[in-house]
Amino acid sequence: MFGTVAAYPRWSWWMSLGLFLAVSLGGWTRVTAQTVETSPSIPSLRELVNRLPEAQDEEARRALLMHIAAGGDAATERVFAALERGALYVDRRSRTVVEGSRKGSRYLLTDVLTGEALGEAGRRDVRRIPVDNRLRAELRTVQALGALEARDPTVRQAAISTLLGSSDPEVHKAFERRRGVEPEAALRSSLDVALAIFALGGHDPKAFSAALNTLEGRSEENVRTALRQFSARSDVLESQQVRAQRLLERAENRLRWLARLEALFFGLSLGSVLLLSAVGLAITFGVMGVINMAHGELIMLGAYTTWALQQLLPTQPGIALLLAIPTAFFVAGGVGLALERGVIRFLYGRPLETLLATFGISLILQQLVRSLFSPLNRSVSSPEWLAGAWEIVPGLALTYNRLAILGFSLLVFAALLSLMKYTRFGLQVRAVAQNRAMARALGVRSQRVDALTFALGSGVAGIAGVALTQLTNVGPNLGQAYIIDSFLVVVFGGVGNLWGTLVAAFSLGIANKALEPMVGAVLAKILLLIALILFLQRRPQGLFPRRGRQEEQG
Amino acid sequence: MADIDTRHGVMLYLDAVSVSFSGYQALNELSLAVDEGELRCLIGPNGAGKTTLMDVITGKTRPDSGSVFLGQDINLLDHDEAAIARLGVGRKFQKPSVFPHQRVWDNLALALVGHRSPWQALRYKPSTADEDRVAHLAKLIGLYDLAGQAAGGLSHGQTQWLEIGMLLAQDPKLLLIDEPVAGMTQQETERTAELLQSLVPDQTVVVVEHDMAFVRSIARRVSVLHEGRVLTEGSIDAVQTDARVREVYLGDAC
Amino acid sequence: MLYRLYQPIFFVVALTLAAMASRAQEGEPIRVGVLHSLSGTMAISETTLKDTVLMLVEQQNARGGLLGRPLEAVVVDPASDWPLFAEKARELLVRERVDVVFGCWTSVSRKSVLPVFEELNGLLFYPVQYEGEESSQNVFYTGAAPNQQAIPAVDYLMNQGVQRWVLAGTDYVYPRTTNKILQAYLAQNGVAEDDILVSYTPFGHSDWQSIVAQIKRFGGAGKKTAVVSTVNGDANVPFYKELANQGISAADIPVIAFSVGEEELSGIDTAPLVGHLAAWNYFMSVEEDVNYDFIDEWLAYIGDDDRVTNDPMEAHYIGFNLWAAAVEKAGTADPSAVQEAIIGVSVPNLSGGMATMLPNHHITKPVLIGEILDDGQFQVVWETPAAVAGDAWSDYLPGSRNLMADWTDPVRCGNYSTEENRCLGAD
Amino acid sequence: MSSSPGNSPFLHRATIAFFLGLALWVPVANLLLPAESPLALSSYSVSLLGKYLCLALLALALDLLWGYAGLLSLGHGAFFALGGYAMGMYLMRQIGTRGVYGDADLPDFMVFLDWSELPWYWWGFDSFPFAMLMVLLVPGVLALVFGWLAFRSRVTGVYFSIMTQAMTYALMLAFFRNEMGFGGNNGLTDFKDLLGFDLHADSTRCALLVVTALTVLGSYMLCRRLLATRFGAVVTALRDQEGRVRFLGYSVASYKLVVFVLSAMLAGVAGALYVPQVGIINPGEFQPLNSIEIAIWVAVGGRGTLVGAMLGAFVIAAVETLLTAQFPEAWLFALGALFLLVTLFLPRGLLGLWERRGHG
Repeated sequence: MFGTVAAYPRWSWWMSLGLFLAVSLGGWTRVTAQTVETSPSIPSLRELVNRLPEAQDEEARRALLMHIAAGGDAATERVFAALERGALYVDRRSRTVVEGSRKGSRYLLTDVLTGEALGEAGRRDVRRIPVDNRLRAELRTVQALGALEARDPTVRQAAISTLLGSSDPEVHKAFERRRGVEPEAALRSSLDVALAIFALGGHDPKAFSAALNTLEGRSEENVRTALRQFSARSDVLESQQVRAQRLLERAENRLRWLARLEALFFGLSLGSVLLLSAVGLAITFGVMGVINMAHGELIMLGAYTTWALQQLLPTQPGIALLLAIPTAFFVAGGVGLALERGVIRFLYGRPLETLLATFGISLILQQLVRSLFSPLNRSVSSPEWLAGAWEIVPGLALTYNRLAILGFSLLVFAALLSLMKYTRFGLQVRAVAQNRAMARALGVRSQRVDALTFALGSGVAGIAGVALTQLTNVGPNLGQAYIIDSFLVVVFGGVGNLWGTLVAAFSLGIANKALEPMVGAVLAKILLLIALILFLQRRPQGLFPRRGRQEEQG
Repeated sequence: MADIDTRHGVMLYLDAVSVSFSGYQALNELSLAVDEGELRCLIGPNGAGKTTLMDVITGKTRPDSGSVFLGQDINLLDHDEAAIARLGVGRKFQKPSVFPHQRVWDNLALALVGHRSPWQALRYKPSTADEDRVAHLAKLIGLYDLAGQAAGGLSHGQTQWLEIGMLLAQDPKLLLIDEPVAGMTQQETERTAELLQSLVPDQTVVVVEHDMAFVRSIARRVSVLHEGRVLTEGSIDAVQTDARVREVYLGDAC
Repeated sequence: MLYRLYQPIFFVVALTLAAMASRAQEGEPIRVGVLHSLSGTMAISETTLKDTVLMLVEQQNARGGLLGRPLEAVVVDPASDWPLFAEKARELLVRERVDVVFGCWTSVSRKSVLPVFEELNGLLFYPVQYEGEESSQNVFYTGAAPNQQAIPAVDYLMNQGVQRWVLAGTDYVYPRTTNKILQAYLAQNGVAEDDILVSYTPFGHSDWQSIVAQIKRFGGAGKKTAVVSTVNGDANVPFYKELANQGISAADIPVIAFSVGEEELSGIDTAPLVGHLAAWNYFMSVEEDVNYDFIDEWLAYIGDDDRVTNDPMEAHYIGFNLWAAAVEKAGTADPSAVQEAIIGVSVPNLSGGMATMLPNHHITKPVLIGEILDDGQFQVVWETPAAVAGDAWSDYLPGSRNLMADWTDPVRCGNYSTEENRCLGAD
Repeated sequence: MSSSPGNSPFLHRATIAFFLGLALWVPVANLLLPAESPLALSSYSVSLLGKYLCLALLALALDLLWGYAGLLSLGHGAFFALGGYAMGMYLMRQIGTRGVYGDADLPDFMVFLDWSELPWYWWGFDSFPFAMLMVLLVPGVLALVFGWLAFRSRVTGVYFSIMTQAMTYALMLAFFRNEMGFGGNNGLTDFKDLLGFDLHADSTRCALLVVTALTVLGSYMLCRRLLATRFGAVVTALRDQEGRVRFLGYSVASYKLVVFVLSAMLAGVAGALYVPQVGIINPGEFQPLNSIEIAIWVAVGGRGTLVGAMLGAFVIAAVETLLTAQFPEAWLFALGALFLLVTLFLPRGLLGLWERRGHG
């Protein structure tokens, strides 16, 4: 039986290092400020770096890293960046410290100072220099302290945000110094907040009231923590504590409101995913009446197309992603075309058979992907411009990838809608859907229209796959996760009605996200399904029924 | 089957019935009365609302407004299709609909009045009277010799007759017949005309038909529908000389 | 005429069945069954394990087999279908007459085959970390029990100053049990109830927005917070993506996962995950020669330099070698003899230590904590000073506190009550 | 009344002979013949056959609904699973104190997830007759409620299929939840005995197989009887011309409802027989995929024939057993191709093929 944890050999010295770094930061920043002007001293830095593996005990390593940090130039940045990424290795043959990146079972080595290639090494030739979260955090603090003095105001702003939570007196001093010289008004007010937080944690009663004034209307996490701690102190005036309490309550109220807005956004975002995955079905099922159970696999093909393009353009994930949109459209559309010509056209008017046949196709496509690309998930990376979040106000941040997908889904929807509404092709599609014989009599080549319509719906599924790579797994099972939801969205919206699909997708998304905090994710989904079934049993035609004289046998 | 109160001689009475489909006015305040024992023809150009009218009477389409009475006191709007059928309203569709996988005999037997609930159907054993009735109907529609065949193999005209036979098996008081002779040969059309004429006055018959010659051969009274309302009513001669009718039918087969 | 056509169909069926039944006579080779899903949802994880066993069999044959007899692998596909697992287990034991089976990934598949192995007295080596609460005479658990993964992981984080805990898991038995154990353990260590947030999601959950936002708010209370994740399989990718996008980095709220290893990471863009943690008994990055050898052999066997090794593979490596050593020791591959012989046998693991089969059919394992690196590998940041003995019955669950498993004399029981001094469940 | 091949008197007699023969032959071949005999059946084959028979009953149930009433349920796996759970709950209660924790009141999975008492919906499952009643009632009532709502609003065709699929999907998610008290993902397993007979004994297994064979036979006869009445004629008629049936004055909804409920109950019985023979019931049975597979059995065998549906289940299950053992990679390809080929080229299934040949 496992008892107590007796020793922590690997991380303990890093912890002490971190503390030490933090304490010595003030001195360090002054050093950097001076050395920025002087010429870099590469040889001595290399010596220092090479001494990393030799320095066995904590003291030695501490001193060593301090020395390296004192370099403060581009090469130092490289060393720190590589260290932070865990990409520094000891080459056991030459006993030098190099930067390495894994390539298959080999390592590509480069000079950590110059970036010059040093050839390859086997797994046994190198040993990684360990790194952990504490070290990373400290390195980040160090870098942020340096960045406080940077020319670019956005860099300075980022540095302030990074340092905001710190209770380190050196950070306090750095903030005070910067406040004195900061030319930008916006940054000055950020610094004021930062200083107010320090003031609340300090022991100067005169500063409290000014600090509370500064923090009025703020709801950042660090502000709230400072207010909370302040109102729990025993050595301050009760009136000030009450005030802090009130500020805290107001901030928390604000956050509650923002959380509601956020939930709405989550719902819209979930709705946009549902819309993207269902809108292709709205065409193949809604307009043509074809039950395509392989729709999910067409989405999966779109996702794999994205992955393939990223493999072709390994350095440009963003461009590959953009290129994937048309490519996936044509790949999935092409497969859809082949399906229509090869299978579905023989089954028109027999929807249940179409269902079974396309289900067979979906099994084949799944296993095909599994056999070709292995059953493992594929890694699709997100471009920089989709990473992170847009912070509208503190406490309400919308993630870029979700925003992009929301916008993208609306764009796809608008494009489809105008295609169906304003183009000749759209007219033909609607004509064939309403009265095939009449359309043919008027010279519409209905077979061609069928094939192209199906290809269109499939292509849109492919596009959905591209978008999904930014949210979820790219693997053989991808399509399965969306097929049932997609059908329900289309049926709920009213078959044959694109607007209905839009409304259905967003209302289901929002309903799901509204329920989730109350009953949990699992039950939310179940309850929604039940509600949907009950609704459709009352109104099988969905939200927006197509009203007309029904077919005779209806 | 409830008795239909026809003391005032009216079998079917529609008052100000309106139906619209997404903006399109299929029936527009239509009123119509059909007397008991009458054979009435409904004519009108495409889209005049003939089939919609039938749909409303048989409960398939609910009108937006108006009322529909069978006899004096049965409000048809209170009932669904199956109940209306059980009340004694039989309907033949434009497109013949019989049960293709079952024998002609079984088609007729299924339509025989009574035994409509699942439980009754489970315990049903055909009586001699039932057998006789089916045989009689099969002879009436001229399919007695084919009674053992699957209905799916019948010719178009035979299918139409079978469907009329099934209607008759229900013992209806009111028959609604949609385009019975479309696609029939001259001979078949004549036989159909005879068949329909033999039904009145025991039953009330409403026929929708395009074939003017056929209408002339059977109808005593004709209603002309146009844009969802009754344009005019009268004998076939009177209707055909009506100026408004000529206007809406310009070029049609009158 | 009809009769002539009809008859053959049923004859064929009958003959096939008869043929199935009459096969299989004791042959020269020792037969090794492999019971891993090669299709369906679990193929993603289990296919690799099938290949691992095939490699181990091949290597053993290259060394001259066992007891002078060659090994022969018999692979079947239970297709991620739980009843089919039982059927295939029976097929392996009855029709194929295998001497040992390596297989199963999910707990439910193990539960499904367990009665079959007990009825037919087969041997099953189960290589995946699981919720514990089981010890069968016929099963050898070479993956981690909760005390070999979850509890050390929490210890590590507590030492890192974590005060607030999110226990996020997929809604099935392993996360539920693990979280129950952890809740009890945290409570024992003075963590208030308000400082624990438990959250369950369905299988394959893909929309993590609300839950991540909730975690963010929970972590925004001014105390150091960590997420203990028992989120399963496919749901991990969207989970980590959402964490990264909502700006939760490992420096703010680290996530420690029990089901995310090298193979799972190979399907994720790892850049945003750097610094998040996992607790296992093995990492591919362990710097030991025995591990390097294993990796080289694996890459050569599979013919793809981009493949990785992971913890369940190591478990099969250990399990296979334990079994082989036990067969040598017993001088026979007979399951009953192997069951007796294997207890106490030690073989090297891949992290430089030894793995010993304990009387409760679990093994000793070191616990390693790794941080995710940019290249999809883990940096080991901490490990237990000594190997930890697997505990079949958790000390932190009220129902099993007084239970123990011991398959040696005189106890010979998988669920022995130390309170009542008797083997529970026996009549 | 209909002219489908299922009505061929020869096939009918052969089917009866097959099931009776199986019921007689299996116990002899498994229990009496020595293992070396070429005609002997191993316990593996017995449990395999037992499983096939349950699947055949399930296919029969779906064929009654789809082949005759024209309603394709893509949620029939749900009724099967519910029947299975009812039986599983009885078997769990039979374990008594023989569970690993030796707890007389609670099943093992409840003990280690800290349930303090047995939930109310487990009450009564100690009693075999009650459990058997639930095997029929639970699927039946679900079908009654679902069908009443659906048929009243005239949900038909693909809409009915999609909604039944949504139903089984919702149930799957629900049963995966541990808080439902049905063992979550692990389901119910490790059964010991049934009515006091050891489930791992060969004799019990054979007895179960005989019971199953006779149940399938009985259900088949029941379906045939039913279809030969006027009720059956109405059902078949509404598959072909629903409007006509309605305008003849039949309440179409109540006919569909009766067939749906009956079919669901048969599926429940199939599930109840399946569980003791395969030894586990878990929410995986609710997977939409499983339900679609049932439809394919029916389509392969030939829908609207009863015999064909059972044949289809047998053939595909046997192919699955074979392929998953010999060519694991090929199984999904084969299954997928089967879906395609049958719908494209064999719309009437194997029996249709046989019939076409039979009639020259």
